Amino acid sequence: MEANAVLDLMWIVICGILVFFMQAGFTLVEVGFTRSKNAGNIIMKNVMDLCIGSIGFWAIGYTVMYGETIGSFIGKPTLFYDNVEDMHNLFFQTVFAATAATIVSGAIAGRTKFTTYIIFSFIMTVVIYPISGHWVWQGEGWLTELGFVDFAGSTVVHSVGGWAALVAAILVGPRLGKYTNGKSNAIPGHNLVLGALGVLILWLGWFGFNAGSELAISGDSANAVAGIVITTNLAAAAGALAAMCVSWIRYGKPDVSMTLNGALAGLVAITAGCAAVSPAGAFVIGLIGGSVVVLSIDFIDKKLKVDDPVGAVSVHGVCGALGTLLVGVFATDGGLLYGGGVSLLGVQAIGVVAIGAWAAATAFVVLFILKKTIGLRVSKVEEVDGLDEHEHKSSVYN
Amino acid sequence: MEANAVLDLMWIVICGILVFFMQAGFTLVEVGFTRSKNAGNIIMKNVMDLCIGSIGFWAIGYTVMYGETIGSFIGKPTLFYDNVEDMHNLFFQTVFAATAATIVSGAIAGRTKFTTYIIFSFIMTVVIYPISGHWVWQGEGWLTELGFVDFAGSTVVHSVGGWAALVAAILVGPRLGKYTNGKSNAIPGHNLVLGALGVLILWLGWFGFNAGSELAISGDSANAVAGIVITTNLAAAAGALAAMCVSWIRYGKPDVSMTLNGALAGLVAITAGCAAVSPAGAFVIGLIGGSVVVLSIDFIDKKLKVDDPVGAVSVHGVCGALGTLLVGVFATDGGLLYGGGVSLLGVQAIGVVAIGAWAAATAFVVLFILKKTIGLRVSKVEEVDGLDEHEHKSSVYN
Amino acid sequence: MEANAVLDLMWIVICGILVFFMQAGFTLVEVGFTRSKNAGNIIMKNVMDLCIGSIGFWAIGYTVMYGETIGSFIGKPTLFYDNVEDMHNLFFQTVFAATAATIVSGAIAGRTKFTTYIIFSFIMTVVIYPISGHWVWQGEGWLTELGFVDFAGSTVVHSVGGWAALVAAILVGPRLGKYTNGKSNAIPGHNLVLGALGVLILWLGWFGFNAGSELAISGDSANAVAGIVITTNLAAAAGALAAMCVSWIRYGKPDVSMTLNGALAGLVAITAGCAAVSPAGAFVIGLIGGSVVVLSIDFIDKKLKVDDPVGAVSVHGVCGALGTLLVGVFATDGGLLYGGGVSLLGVQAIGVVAIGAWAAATAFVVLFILKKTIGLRVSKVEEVDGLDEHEHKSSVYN
Amino acid sequence: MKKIEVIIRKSKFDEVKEALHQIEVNFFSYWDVTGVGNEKQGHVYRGVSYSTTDIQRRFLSIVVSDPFLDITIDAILKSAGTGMVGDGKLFVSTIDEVYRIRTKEKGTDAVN
Amino acid sequence: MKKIEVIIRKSKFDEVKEALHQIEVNFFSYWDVTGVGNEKQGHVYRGVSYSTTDIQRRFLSIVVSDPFLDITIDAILKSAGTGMVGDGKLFVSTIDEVYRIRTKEKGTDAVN
Amino acid sequence: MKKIEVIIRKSKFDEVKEALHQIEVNFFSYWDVTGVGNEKQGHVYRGVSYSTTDIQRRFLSIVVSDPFLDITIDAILKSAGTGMVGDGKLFVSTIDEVYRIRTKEKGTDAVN
Ligand SMILES: Nc1ncnc2c1ncn2[C@@H]1O[C@H](COP(=O)(O)OP(=O)(O)O)[C@@H](O)[C@H]1O
Ligand SMILES: Nc1ncnc2c1ncn2[C@@H]1O[C@H](COP(=O)(O)OP(=O)(O)O)[C@@H](O)[C@H]1O
Ligand SMILES: Nc1ncnc2c1ncn2[C@@H]1O[C@H](COP(=O)(O)OP(=O)(O)O)[C@@H](O)[C@H]1O
Repeated sequence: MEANAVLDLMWIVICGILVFFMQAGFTLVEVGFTRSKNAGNIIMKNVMDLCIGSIGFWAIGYTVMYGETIGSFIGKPTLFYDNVEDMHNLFFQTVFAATAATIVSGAIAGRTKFTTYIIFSFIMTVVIYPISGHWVWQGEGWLTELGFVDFAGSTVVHSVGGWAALVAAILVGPRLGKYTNGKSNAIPGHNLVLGALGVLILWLGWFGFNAGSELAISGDSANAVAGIVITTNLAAAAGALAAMCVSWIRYGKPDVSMTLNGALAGLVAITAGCAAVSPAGAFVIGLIGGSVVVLSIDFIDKKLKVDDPVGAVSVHGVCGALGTLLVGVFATDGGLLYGGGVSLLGVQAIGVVAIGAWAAATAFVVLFILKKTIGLRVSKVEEVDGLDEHEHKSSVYN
Repeated sequence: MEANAVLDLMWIVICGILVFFMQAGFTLVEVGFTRSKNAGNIIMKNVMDLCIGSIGFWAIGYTVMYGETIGSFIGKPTLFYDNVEDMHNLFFQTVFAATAATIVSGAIAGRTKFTTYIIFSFIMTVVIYPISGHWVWQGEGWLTELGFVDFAGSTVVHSVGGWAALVAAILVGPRLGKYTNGKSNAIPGHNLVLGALGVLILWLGWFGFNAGSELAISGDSANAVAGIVITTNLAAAAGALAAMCVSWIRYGKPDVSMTLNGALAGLVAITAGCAAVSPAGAFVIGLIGGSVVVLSIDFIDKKLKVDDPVGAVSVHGVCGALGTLLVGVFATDGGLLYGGGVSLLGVQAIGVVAIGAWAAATAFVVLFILKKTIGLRVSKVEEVDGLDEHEHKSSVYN
Repeated sequence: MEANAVLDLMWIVICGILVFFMQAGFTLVEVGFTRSKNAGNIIMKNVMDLCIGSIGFWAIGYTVMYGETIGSFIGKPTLFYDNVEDMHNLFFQTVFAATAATIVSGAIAGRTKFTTYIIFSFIMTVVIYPISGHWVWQGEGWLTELGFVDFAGSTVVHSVGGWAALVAAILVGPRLGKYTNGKSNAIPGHNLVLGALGVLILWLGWFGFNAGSELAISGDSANAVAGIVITTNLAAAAGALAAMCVSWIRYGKPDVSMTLNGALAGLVAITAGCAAVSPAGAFVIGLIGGSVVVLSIDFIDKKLKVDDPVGAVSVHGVCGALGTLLVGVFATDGGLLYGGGVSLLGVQAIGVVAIGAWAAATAFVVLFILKKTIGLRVSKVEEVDGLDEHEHKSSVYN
Repeated sequence: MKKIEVIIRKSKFDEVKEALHQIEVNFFSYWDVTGVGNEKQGHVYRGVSYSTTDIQRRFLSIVVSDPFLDITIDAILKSAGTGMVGDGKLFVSTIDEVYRIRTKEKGTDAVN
Repeated sequence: MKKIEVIIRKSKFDEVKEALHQIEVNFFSYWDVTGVGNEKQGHVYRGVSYSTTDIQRRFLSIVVSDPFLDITIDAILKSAGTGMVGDGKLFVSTIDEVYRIRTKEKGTDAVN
Repeated sequence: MKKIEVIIRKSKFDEVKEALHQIEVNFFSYWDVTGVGNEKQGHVYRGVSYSTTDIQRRFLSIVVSDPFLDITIDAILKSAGTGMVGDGKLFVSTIDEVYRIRTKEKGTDAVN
């Protein structure tokens, strides 16, 4: 293989490894933002969706997503992918799939049956995510043909996870004691230091997530990669800053967990446009993402009364959709602010809605069936005592 | 230097950095799986074996392993290695050596004298590990000449550590209260969240461990590297999945700490054959590793009554040996299942036994001498109160 | 872009990502070495200086440092840097700037007003650090012209942070209860496991910090990079070992937190000379750094009575200056021990003093103004109850 | 005055607190303890199944003036039970004197 | 002998300890509890502002011989107060017997 | 009924538990406390050597019916001691009433 091709492959492998590490970040955020009595269950869910994602995507998911297109809708599946010249792409896509699945975990933490989660996670990885992914990233999907831009997956990965998470959180219902007499109660996370470490690990992994999505680094891609790293970092910084300021104004004090969510919101928001906007554009997108996430968490919690312990719906669903739309505004090539008119914005909106509807609908069907069969939720006693006690007969802190 | 050579060097350096990070993983696993009263001692042991490994391997160990061969048995030692064109290899091999040493630490946690451990760790790094390593990896060692395959060190690194750990755990004896009236008691680890983070960090570092062992990425190595990343990831995923299922069947619930050990077992098992087997082969090897580790932990704990708090002997010793043997079964070139007959399997068995015997025998001699001189074990009071109190006059949690 | 140029850019990006991760390390060290009641505040400070550094350095700081020189003293500032061919350098320099700012945080932990810290951190990133950085790294600064050698920033980054930290710690004053009747009291950190993880993450990131400062990896740089990785690792190992031994001798037991500081001391000390000294030189520099840091922490704590909870002044200030001076002794080209006479040593001393004076003076002015206006310190009640309670109305552990 | 020390299931704490609130006993202190008693809990750790009687519980200490004693006991007994082994115990003892630190008041006035 | 159980603000602990030290009461046990009482504390978590009466406090248990009772109470009342709601409570009860484990001594000799 | 409150070394807990088990006292509650007393422990943190009297201990609270009192005290005194300063203390006080939450039983029947 020639040096430039090696560079590209190497870059994809390295970025894949960084994205892999995001699993640790998701685990820590979810553990830290919830109560200690469920920490073991959260570890199991996160480790298992990584395992199931790794196996499922290799076994079939990858070709559902990237196989020869069937009507611009789905790839032709092949079992046990084994093309020795394409293993780097399989790896990179595998860790992306695992990310989509893991988002749901946070929104339904503390009350969901382990077996149910495992089954849902498997279907998410091999059906829900790869099909909509096919529409955008396979090259011949119907959204690609419309001109939809989602560079690294604000919609393809994060929104899909986020909307599925919303449906799941609604169907599972709130944790006991979360709402009493129509009032939302605070259920503080048990260790925000772990949460903060998780956020920094996610931020780290996001450099791989976004810059790796260039899928190359040789030739002209080199400067593009460097540009993506900068837009990614600026949006994250702006997101955290904005969330801190908004929380400071609204609640009188700079809130730790909101600030951390703000960084993630900025990262999710920039993911679609990281290669299409300028640093200044990324900065503004981050500010918007970080501000919106605070309002969205508030709204979902207090108005919709949907219990999402880690803010997954707001961070991944809302900011993912938002970031995708903002590409239509800030893209230096075709964005509204750069004289491109509203056509790109329109296409972006179509993509956001189509994929959102797909994710919500399929998640609903799957979860509804699971609800009617094995059930979604642990018993009241199990929930009160903690999932570790009953689902795993052990405790993580001794 | 020409671009392809730079690529290779860069790859080795990056992978070395990833392997370095495994030290954090080992530390967290060991801390998390044991009691809080010894956490400071565990930190010290892990940091010190990294330091001693780094210094000792540079000072002499590297040439004992890779120096000009003396009778295919040992390298010609030179002090203070200083070849400016080979520093990347020195670095990569240094972090490997530190890994071998650190494995022992976990098996003897909570009861071993700090000074004794330091001395043992030093001898491990500059004598025990590099000599058997010489047999396989220097290029002219006697096992290399036989055709023994251990790509990244299931045997050379992990089994050596694992068997030394077994000998050490036997000689040091079980923790107080571990066995009463011939019954094994549970001594739960104090923080499995740290343990889980440690396992994810190890999994991350393993990409460097295995894919870096290609020692190149240019030309044909590129696809090989990508393939290794996939086999490594699949085996880890399969290992965790298998361990979860086996623990679920045996104990009625999916066990958190066994699942985590299962991922490590899959990783250790695939290390020897990561470049020699197909993804499907890796998947099966992972399943076997993850299943065996649960049974092995059970067996060593309850039948052999050897107290190994983190399961180091089962994970590194047993699965390391197993993974090396399975190369003889699953290697696409020469494996039993691929029509290669039993000859490779035979060679693998010779290597596993020879190196196992070497590690166990030398560890025994060293530890026996230490036992008769400065002693292996802290006093009863020190153990009960915790090593932090007496060995370090401080506590890590305040 | 041609393959060699791509390699260089890729190396800078990867190293930048590693340096980015050091933020997690700093956060964990500071959290772990202090009391739990301030952990949320520490998270906020560390996340915010990263955010402010990222935004401020892009907005103006980068050109203050690297812009066309104005009298060899300061760069010509441009707002919102946007050179698409230089984004990798912007990124690498941004994470360096964030490091300099974050050092101060540790020295004033547990008693400083959040708003004050934010303002100071911003000025540090866009004024204090980039101006002295200009003198050394822009290429036409006055210290460069003198022949001052500070390869990766023992002085430019660490000492600047360290001396600013010293001034800040003096102006803010010690934590309540730290000194009673002229006696220094111990205020043990609440979680040294987090501290140890932080140190290992910093050690990891330092490979990017030092080896990335080569700013290239192609051609001749390749071996240089590998050499830097080795000198960095050896100095860290030697630093930890030396600190452990010195603490063992002085206090009767090998001290955990001192050993961890020793590793950092070795890393800071080698930063200036990592590309200029031999492995043996690095080993000795590490030993010196690790020994001095123990004595320095003692001296600053007990004699100067300056309360520096994490040892930032000793680690970054003292060892940074020391390491820079030692380049004059150990540089294989021009060092005292290699027959180069005292001229390099003299230049090094000028640089150390000049930059030290700059950092201390500007930090003093800024903090003095802040003290007279919004104040540096929280009220007594806030400090006793913990900053989390009053500055953030929340607690991180629940 | 009487001191009621009561050991309950952690999972019943919210209900007990609510029950005390109903009768306006809004003053007590609590902490987590390990309880040894008749209840056994099955655990598995790394393949070792064990059943332990060491179970996490919550300990409440409530000082009430004598007239409040019976209704407080009643409220707790009603709200803390599940009917299964391990519901816990309630102990009553006598307090000689109570002081409110803020006001230095003594006696029944200081109780709440 | 009397047992003094006192619940104080965590931030006042050092002062109380010092005050006890002054009167040579260098023997007691303490632990952290959550206290429910009149004081309310405002918190915000993820946008939900709430005011809680569950506040971290420190619980001291001190057994003293009868002659020491009054000065001990006095020392605590003086050092633990801030005058603001939430300063805590002090409870006195009677201890029938005390043993020092080390020496098996009983009675007043065993107290300190 | 009597309440035995005993403060022991954490390292002696297993032996005390076993001793109580021998005499069939399989019901008590325990938690970790910090004890201040005669024992001093040397510590070093970042170069500051200090000797502290604040030592980690375990606190056991055991309510027994009167006939059990003496053998329980005996079992504890025998198993908890090392003979070195810091073995801890044992306090006996009177309990007016005991309830078992599960069955609402009162009195001696409710003790275990
Ligand atoms: N005599 C006692 N002294 C102190 N605590 C006790 C005593 N008896 C029971 N407890 C506490 O009450 C808890 C519940 O008691 P247990 O015997 O398990 O259930 P039940 O009261 O339903 O028979 C125990 O875990 C222990 O904490
Ligand atoms: N009757 C009681 N029984 C047990 N603990 C009490 C009682 N009353 C108060 N406390 C404890 O004292 C603390 C302070 O009491 P609080 O009512 O808030 O303030 P104040 O005593 O100043 O009116 C409470 O948080 C609680 O821990
Ligand atoms: N009067 C007391 N009230 C409450 N706790 C006490 C009292 N005296 C001792 N203790 C507890 O007992 C522990 C051991 O006591 P100490 O004086 O150190 O040893 P010894 O009993 O052997 O003289 C102390 O750490 C403290 O927890």
